[in-house]
Formats: sequence, C-alpha cells, structure tokens
Amino acid sequence: MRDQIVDDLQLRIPTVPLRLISQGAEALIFMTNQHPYLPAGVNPCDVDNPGKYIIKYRPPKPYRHPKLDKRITATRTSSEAKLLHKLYQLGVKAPKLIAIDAPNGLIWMEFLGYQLPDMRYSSLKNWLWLLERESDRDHPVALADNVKDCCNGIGRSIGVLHLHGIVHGDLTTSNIVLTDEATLKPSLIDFGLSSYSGLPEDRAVDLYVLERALKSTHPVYAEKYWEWILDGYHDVHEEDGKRGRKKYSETISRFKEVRMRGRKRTMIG
Amino acid sequence: MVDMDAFAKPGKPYYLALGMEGSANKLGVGVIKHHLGPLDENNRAEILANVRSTYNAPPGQGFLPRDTARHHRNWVVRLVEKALKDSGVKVSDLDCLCFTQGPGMGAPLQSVVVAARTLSQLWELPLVGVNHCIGHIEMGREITGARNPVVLYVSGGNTQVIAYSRQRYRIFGETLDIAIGNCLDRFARTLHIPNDPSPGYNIEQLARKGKHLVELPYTVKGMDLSMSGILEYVDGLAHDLFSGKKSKYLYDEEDGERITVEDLCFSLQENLFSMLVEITERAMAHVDSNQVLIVGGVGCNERLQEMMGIMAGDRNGSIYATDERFCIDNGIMIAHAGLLAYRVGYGNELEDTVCRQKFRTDEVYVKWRDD
Amino acid sequence: MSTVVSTATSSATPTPLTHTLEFKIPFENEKQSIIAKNSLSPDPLLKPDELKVSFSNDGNVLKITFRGTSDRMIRVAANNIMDNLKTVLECFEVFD
Amino acid sequence: MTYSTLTLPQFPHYRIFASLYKNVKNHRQIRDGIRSGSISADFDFAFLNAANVLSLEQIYSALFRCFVDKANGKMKANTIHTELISDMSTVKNIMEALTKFGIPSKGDTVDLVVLKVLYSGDEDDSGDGNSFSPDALKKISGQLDSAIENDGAGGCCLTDTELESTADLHKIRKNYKLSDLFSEDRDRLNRLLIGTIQLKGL
Repeated sequence: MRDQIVDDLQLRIPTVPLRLISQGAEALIFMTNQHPYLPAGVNPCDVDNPGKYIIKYRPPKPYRHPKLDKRITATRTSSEAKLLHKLYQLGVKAPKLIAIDAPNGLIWMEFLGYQLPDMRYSSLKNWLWLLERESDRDHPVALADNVKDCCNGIGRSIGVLHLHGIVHGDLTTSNIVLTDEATLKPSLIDFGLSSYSGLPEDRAVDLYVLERALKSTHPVYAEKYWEWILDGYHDVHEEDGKRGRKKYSETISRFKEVRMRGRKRTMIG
Repeated sequence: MVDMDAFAKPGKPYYLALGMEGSANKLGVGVIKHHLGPLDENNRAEILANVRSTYNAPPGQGFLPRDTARHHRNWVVRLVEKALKDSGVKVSDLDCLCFTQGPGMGAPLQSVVVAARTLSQLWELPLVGVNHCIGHIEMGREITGARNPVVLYVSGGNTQVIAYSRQRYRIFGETLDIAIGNCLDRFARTLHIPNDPSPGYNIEQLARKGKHLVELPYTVKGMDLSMSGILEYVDGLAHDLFSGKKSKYLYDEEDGERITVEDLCFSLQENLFSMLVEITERAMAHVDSNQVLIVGGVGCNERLQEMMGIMAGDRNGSIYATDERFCIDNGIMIAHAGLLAYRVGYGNELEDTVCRQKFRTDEVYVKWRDD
Repeated sequence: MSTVVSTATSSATPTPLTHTLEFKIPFENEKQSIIAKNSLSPDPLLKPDELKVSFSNDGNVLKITFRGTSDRMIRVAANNIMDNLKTVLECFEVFD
Repeated sequence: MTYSTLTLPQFPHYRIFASLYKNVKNHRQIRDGIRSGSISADFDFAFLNAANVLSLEQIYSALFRCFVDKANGKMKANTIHTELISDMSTVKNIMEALTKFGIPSKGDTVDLVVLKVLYSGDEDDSGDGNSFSPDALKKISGQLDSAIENDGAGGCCLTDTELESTADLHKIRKNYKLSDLFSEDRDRLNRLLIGTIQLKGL
C-alpha cells in the first residue's frame, strides 16, 4: 500500500525524483534534489542546502469520507505551512517554507542537517548516540562544552516557541537536528502536531514529552542534557523580562505536576 | 517464560472460573475453562457459559446508577444460577470467582461485588478483582488470536488507545472529556430514539440511511481527542432542525436538500470514527505495530470496523474485532482475565475487594505476559 | 430482625455523632452471620467523619450499629446496607 | 536578447515569456486600453509593476502558485494572467491586486515586468493558440516592442541584477504589508515575500 501511495504521488509530479526517507501515521517524508519551481542552476536564496529539498506528503486517507478527508488534509497542510513561515518571521530556526499545494497535502521545505562522521543523518539522537559510544569515564565527550551549548540552544528554541504561544507537540531527539557541522546550531523539525496554545498545561506537556524521550533514548546522560536544555529554556524567558519570568514559573510548576502524574505516553521516544 | 501453572491443583488438568460483570448497565456472568499450559492457537480457552441482562432506561433518558444497581441486584443471583446451569459445571470444580473491580459506576459495581463476596465464602473460592478494560483486552486477544495489537477501547465510559509494553497495558491516547459511547448515547437522547437494544446501535441504523455529510468540528490533539464540543454542536443542529429553522447550514451545500436526522447520525459517526481511526493509526506508527484490536460496546459498530479495516490494510496489517457477545460488556471476559491473573498468583482478600470507579488500565501489572 | 433507635440529647457530649441506629439480624446459623458481615463490611463510607458503621457477630446474630451526625445520614447508609443484605440473603437462599 | 523564457521543473509543459521594460511612458494608455477592452484580444499578458518585484524567485514562486491553483481548479480570476498578478499580491480582491501590483496609474515613467504563459506544443489546453515556439516568442516580443513606448529601448532580459535596480523596497514594504517584519536584508525579504505568496488565501 505504501508503494501505491508513493506511485500515486510520483504520477502527480512525474518530473520530480523522490526518495522516501520516513513514514509516519499521517505523512510521508521525501527527499528530492529538484526544487519545485526553480530550474536547475537557479538557487533559492537563504536556504542551508541548495539542491536538497524535503517534500512532506499527507496522502488521502481512504477510510474517511472524501469530503472530510479533503478538509482535514487541506487544513492540516496549510496550518503547518503557515507555522513554518511564522517561525521564519520570528527568527526561530526551522525548515523554511518553499511551496505548498494544500488540496493535495504537499509541502516543500528546506532540507536541514548534514552527514555525521558515522554516515548517519545529523539528528540530535544520532549525534548523541555517536558521542555516547565514544565516551568513557576519562573522556566523557558526550558531556563536553559543545553538547552543553547545543542543549542550551535547544532549550532557547523551545522557549522562544513557547513565548510566542506555540507548542511543538512532538518533541523527541529525532525531531531536533543539528544544522551545521561547525556551529552545531540546532533546529526543531516536524511541526505536524504543533498548535497555538496559551495554556501552561500544553507547554508543560511539550517539555515532559521531551524529557521522557531523553530518558528513554539517552538513559546514561539524560539528566545532564535535560538540565542544560532547561537552562537555555530558562534564560530565554529571563531575557524576555517580567512577562517571560511569569510564563516560565507557570510552565515549570505545571511541568512538575505533569511529571507527578507521569502516567501517560510512557513509551514516547 | 511465565509459569502459568505454578498454582494448578495437583492432578487437575484444567481450570474453571466464574466471572461477574456489572460496571455499567449490563450485568453479565460467564464461566470459562483453561487447560494447563500457556494459551495459544492449539490451547484455546473454552467458553462454557456467557449470560447477560441489560438495563435499558426509557427513551430520552440515560441509565442512572441507582436504577442500574437495583437492576443488577434483582438479577445477579439468578444470572449466576443460569450460567452454572448452562455450563454444567459444579461449584466444587471452580478454581476462582472473578468480579469487576472497576472502572465503572460505583453503585452498580458494588451491587455485584456483594454477591461475589458472599458466594466466594459460601463456596470457599478465592476472589479475583479484575480491571474491566483488561478484561476486554484479554478476551479480545483470546477470541481473535491477535498477539500484540494496538487496542482501541471504545465504550460508554471509556475511549482509550492502548498498547502493551513491559508488563503493562499503557494508555497512549484517550478522550480529554466524554467517552465515545456517552457521546452517541446523549445524541440518541437528543433525538429521542429508543435505548433498546442500545442507543449506539439505533444511531448506527439511522446513519446507514444518511447521505449528506454535515461539517462538524474535528478535534484530535496528537493521540488524544475531545468530543464534548462536537456533541454540543450536533445537538444544536438537531434542535434547529426540529424547531423548523430555515438556516442555510441546515441544507446540503451541493444539492440543496434539507439535512435529515439520518444525515446528522451519519455525519456524527463519520466524524467521530475518523478521529478514532486517526489516533489509533498514530499509536500504531508509534509502537510499530500493524495489528489493531477493537474492544468495547462501540466496537460492534460495523462502520467503525470497516474504517479501521481500511486503515490497517493500508499499513499492511489487520484488524481484529469481536461480535456483540464479547465486545459488549460480559461476564466471560472477567472470568478469562481473572483466571489469567489467578494462574500467576493474583487473588484478593475480602477487605481488598472494594470497587474503584477510576481503576486505570495501566495500574495493572500484567504478570501473565512475558513479551 | 430488631431495630433500636436512640437519640442522644445531652449537649455536653463532645461527639458530633449524636444519632444512632442498631440492627440485629438473626441468620440460620453462625456461618451465615459471619459471611454476611464479611460481605457487607469492606466498603468504605463516603463521609467517615459524619457516619460510623460497626459490625459484630453474636452467634447467629449480626449486629450493625450506625452512628451519625443526622438521621438522614443514617437513613441513606442503612438503606444501602439493607439493599445489599437482600443480595446476601438471596445467595444463601439459592446456594446454601 | 530582449526577453527570456522561464520553465518550472514541476510544470514542464508551460513556457513563460518574460521581459522587463524600463522607463515605460505610455503605461496609462496600455492600462486604459486593457481595462476598456479596446486593445485587441491577443494582447494578453501579465503586466507587473516592477517596483514590487524583488527577485526572479519571487516570480517563479507566484507562477508555481498559479499553476497549482489551476491544476486544482482553484483559480479565482478568469484568465491565467490576471490570476498570476493576483498571486503576486497579498490582497484577495482582484481589482485591488491589479491596481497595486499591475500597471500603475501614477508616475511619468514606470518599469514593467511582462509575462506570458505559453504551452509547449501538444500540451496546449488553453484553446487560445498560445503555443510555444521560437517564432511565437519573436512575435510576442515584437508585439510588445511596438505597443510599449520606452524611447526605443525595448524589453530587456529578466534577471535578478536588473530587478535589483527596478525594485522599490518602500513599495514592497507597503504593498506586502510587512511593517515591522520588513528587512533591508534582501535574502530575508525575499523569503518573506515567497512565504506570503505561497500562503496567500490559505
């Protein structure tokens, strides 16, 4: 069936070479070297990796009524695209929007990331795993300053999102990528479950989900990583002044509550 | 491997358990038989009796705890008698007596546990308190042969997406407000359609005749969902329809025909079930499973089964569902899950048999599975 | 079955559980009386500060004492026990 | 060369004639002619006020949007050229889009980007005979050169360098309603415009 979906999409955009890189419940993620509207030789401005683009495709769901299906696909696709643009406006590092075909559930965006020394993709997960393999008691490279800075940066990104009333909805170490080998600047990706929310509960759950993901995916150093992420999260709220400080304390006290409840989504990550 | 026979009676090649269920408006009693050794396709549980009595409130009303408890008290002893007779089992041959400890409505739960306590002392049998949701899940697995499915549990009081991991049935998604069955029941009340055989069944029949899809709110939040806003909205549409309003939204935007009650039932089902299938699929992707098991009263709905089947098919997987004997609350599932627990050493002292209205699925340590 | 209702009137008594009700329920034998006690007694009360119920066996007689802040409190609890008692008796009738 | 042809990888059957006419003097006449319908029917182009155009990428982005909407049956205007002008704009109302992003009414001289959508040979589903061929391009270019008065300079090739000289950042800020988001950084500004164009009406 998955092949059928890929074939259908390929038929819709026959001139675009597609490479499937992941499949979730709702969308398929493809990589392509073909920009949707710029001919070869014309590079888009201000993207990290010209010549590499991501296509996110929400295929039709045949189980639901076609009318409902169209409505859901179009609204989800356009709200995700809008969010990507909003993040660009806000200066939050995230994949830049290139194009959208809402009725057909397609978003083109910038590809972020690079290849790690072990040939894997530079998701935070893969990078930390690599460092954790190389760590030993005398040289815990997974706890080096560059990891600390990176975690701070992640915390700051999440903080900026929250300060602007946006929750990511699915924070895991796979949904955070390093965008640059030299600076290790992190970026959040996959905003498919993101939403606007002013509720401390939603922000707290956002944090909680990431903490769980860290603990299950990186059990040895999770505590340190999490401490550094929270530091960055705290700093960016602090810099926002009184409003930020208030928001921070609301979120954190709710976060502690959510942690106590600790009953849900225990397998995330 | 879990030793499923550490507590077997010497020389007896099988187990027998009687189960009693009364957490909502159905009272059920069942008798089940397990043979020694782990259950598998060559060693299936045997259903020896499965009897039920349903309390139906008058049209336009929901069942109240007090009335339901009275119904259960009136019938519980007679139903136990009937189940024993059907099964041909002698009381002295039973190994344990299982009862629903929760979750559910307090008064009905308590009305049944009193009978269970008395009988366990009379017959000198150990009591096993069973989580109602676990009962559904284990019975569903046994009947369908699904090994490790993502479970959608949909009933009058519950809406949960559950998957097994490390000795617990964990809740991945659930309703943030009302349960799906409750939502359908309450809409049936708005429409004043009969509660017999069940409000949900009657909505399903009406929905088959609907042809216009009316736009309703669609409220999925990750793996959770919310239904109270949808109910409020569709209730409002129904009231406007009955009061003869001529507003534009009461006419189909394509053919201009007036919306009917059937259309509302159809639209409500399509909308709610799409949400359920969506969160189930998300959980399946999350735990990397391609089996889905639907349990609970709403699981009988054929449209829901059909939609879930299409989704599972698209994931190269399969759907497992049971018929009304098992998806609607029953005593046999309590007997079955209770017996599994009994076989690995679970049992409740009398003072430990208090019912718990909010007994969560993930509180139970599932000792009888080792995967 | 015999019932004794007494209402304390002394305002000097510090206990707020001013109302009491006592059931004495005779069964066919002591075993039944004990079973009934064990079946009825585990369930906790909604407002333990305002109502206390105690069970005791004396031969084939089960004694249930209610002490509460009002006769209404006692009535609700007593009704509930009576309802459950019917189930217990029916079990004896059919299966003992 | 006085014009270029644009192609979009995903829509290979379209060829777009593109040219930039600077210092146009008779823009009012052309505008009025189109509005009153007194100009011949085959004078069918998308005229854009070059002041609002920052880059080729912006134009490509609007073309993509236009072709996607056409393929989905979601075009709002009657002709593809009007749709294209509307897709360059931020406004819903088509008349308003034409006023702000089409041929301006003010100014002694204006710079105009001229686009015409052609169809490669056998894919011509327009029914209006706008098939692509080298001859057709020459004919179109000649048609424009004779209709547009700019001291005989004619059209020039549409490039980012040329557009840099004709773009008016103040107009862009105003017409794209950027206010606080506005940036002097052309790359950033460009992405803001592209996002706006892609998300218009969603």
